[in-house]
Amino acid sequence: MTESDHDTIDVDLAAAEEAEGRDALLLALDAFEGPLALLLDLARAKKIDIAKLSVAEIADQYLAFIADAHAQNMELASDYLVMAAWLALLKSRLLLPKPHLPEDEPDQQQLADALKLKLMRLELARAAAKRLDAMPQLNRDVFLNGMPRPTVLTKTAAWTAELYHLLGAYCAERAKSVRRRAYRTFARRAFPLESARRKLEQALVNLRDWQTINAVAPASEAGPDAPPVESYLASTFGAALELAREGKMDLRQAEAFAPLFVRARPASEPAP
Amino acid sequence: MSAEKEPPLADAMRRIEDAFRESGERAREPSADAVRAAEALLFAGGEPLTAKALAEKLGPGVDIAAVLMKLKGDYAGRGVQLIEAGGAWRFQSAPDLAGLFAETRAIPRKLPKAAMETLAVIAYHQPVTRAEIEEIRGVSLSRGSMELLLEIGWIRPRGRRRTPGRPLTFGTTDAFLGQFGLPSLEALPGKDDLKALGLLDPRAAAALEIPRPGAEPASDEEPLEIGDDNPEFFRDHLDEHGE
Amino acid sequence: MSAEKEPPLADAMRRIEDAFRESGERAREPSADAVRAAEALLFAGGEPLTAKALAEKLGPGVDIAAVLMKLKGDYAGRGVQLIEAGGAWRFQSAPDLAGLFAETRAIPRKLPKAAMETLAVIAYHQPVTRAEIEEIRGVSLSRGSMELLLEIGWIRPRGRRRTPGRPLTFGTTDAFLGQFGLPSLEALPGKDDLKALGLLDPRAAAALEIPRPGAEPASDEEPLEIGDDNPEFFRDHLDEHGE
Repeated sequence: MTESDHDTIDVDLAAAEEAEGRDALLLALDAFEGPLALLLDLARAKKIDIAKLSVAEIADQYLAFIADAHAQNMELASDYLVMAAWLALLKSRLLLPKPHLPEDEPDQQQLADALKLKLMRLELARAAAKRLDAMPQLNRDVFLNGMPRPTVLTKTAAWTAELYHLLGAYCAERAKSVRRRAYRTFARRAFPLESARRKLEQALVNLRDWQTINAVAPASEAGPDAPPVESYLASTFGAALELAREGKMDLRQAEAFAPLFVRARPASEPAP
Repeated sequence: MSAEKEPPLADAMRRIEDAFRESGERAREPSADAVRAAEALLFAGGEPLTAKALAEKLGPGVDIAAVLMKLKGDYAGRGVQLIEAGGAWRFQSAPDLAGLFAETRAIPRKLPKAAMETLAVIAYHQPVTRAEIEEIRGVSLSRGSMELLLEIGWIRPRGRRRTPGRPLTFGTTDAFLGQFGLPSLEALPGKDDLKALGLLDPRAAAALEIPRPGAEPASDEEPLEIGDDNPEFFRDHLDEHGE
Repeated sequence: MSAEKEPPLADAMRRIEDAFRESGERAREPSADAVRAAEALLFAGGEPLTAKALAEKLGPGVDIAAVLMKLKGDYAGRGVQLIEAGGAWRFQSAPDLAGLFAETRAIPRKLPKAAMETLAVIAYHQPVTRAEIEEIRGVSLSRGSMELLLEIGWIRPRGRRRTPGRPLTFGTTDAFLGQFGLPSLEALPGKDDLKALGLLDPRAAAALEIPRPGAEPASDEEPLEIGDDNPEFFRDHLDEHGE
């Protein structure tokens, strides 16, 4: 069922009932959910007071409606046919003298009354639905502020810490200091490169001829804190490379691992 | 004190309330500051607020009921009104001015008639089972109506009937109350209102008992347990009964 | 209202008002219906409305200026006011109530590890200078940790060491005690407690001196004088030592 079906029926039903009688009911087949609603609408259309409803009369109308629908080759839901059969049975019983019924079967009059009560309850539900729909509804009849001022949320940090973690952090820090003391690493001492360069620059004046670098390197000092012997040679070699780059010195080596010779670069000669 | 079975706290609260009422203190005009603040929050904020949420915003020592009553009175008859709906307070345009917005607002989808009737039955007869709704409406329920109402959030499963099969019972939500501007279920129009509006045949009314729905669990109803209200579950359950 | 610094537009409106008043007939009270309608439209319309747009909505024969002035007057001093901004009219919360629409939410955050270590050293070794903290921790302090701890208020400068340069000494605050649930500094666990808690292994414990911190000034510590604890000052001081 589509939205437009509902709309059509909502708007048209009452007027159509008044004007067209059965045609309106046929049209209504799509919209009605079931026979009870149809019964109620039949009663309304004929202005029958449902409190004084004659089941016989309403049954006649209902059966006529079903017959008409058949005549027009309309497909009827089984609910409609069950109701038709039930109404026919009820009407025939009501017309006949009171038969003797088994104890557990309800009396015809009781069934008719129950039907009336059902119709009244449905009537009530429909009245309530109408009343509800007529109430002022949000965004249909009443509206909220169209330009609300939103609340601005500012987040601040609430710093948290627990004592256990504080103590843990402290113990870890202190334990670290113990380890630092226990495994002290020694700083490896070396003959400073700056000193080697200074010494080499001083020696440069007397270095007209090639000399081995070992002869130029300063002698190692004595003492427990003195740098190791090889560091004098290494630093002097480093300083020699620097001076060579600056064009103040030449280096020469015949082959790999052969003795390394150094001399001051003669003023007239360009770099090799 | 010894004979009473009430929890001592509730008892103390009642005594304090009584004391206030007697001393006339609660009838005192609320402070202008509190009224202004509540007005700004409700009017400019645009969100419905519960009295409790408002009280929290306004701080202690504010008689929130008096503030709300004062504001409601101030706006009575104006183009904007203060109402309580579904447990929360809100400012809204006056209902009689709906026509002013006809052009600017998209017309909301109208609920199909069958769904509206189903909603009315649930609203008035809650807690009510699916079978009971069918009994009252005289037709087997098409699944669409219930699903639509659940989807909009106007109805909810609220418990189970203590009968064989333990069927789900349905009721309305706060969103339903908010939609129709009802402070509570007690405010649903009763028999007299329906009669007065010509919606109910007087004789039919006399013969019928219009139920007064309640939010409290019925005597034969088990409230749903937490975790029991998975929407998927209800969808499945509804399917079983569907055509 | 009149004493406030008003925008020029309000001034213009006042002139119009005065003109209305003088001309007698036009200063007539606007109809209640028009005022209600304007109020509802301005409230729920969803956008600020120009006087012209309002006039179109309210239909001919409505003195829109009179309606707006009446509404503006009705709301003067309330928690919501009607204002004109950018040529259009709208309701907004009173400026003095802006605080109602601001909410600060504190998000719990764990103290960073470096700050926690610094805090622990300060707690146990107070009064302690920045240089001493670095010596104990064996690393140079990042400025962030000290600043954060000062900002949270868990540490404070408490004096100056009577040594060359008179460096600041730091200690913990009452807020620190509160955070960690300690009644006093004496309640900080000592060496045996730490060992019993399994936090300090026996070999480290044997090699370490765990101080028992106190709130009293140390013998070589000068308490800070009043006025000496300007936070800006400390911030600057910390900067000097920062990397």
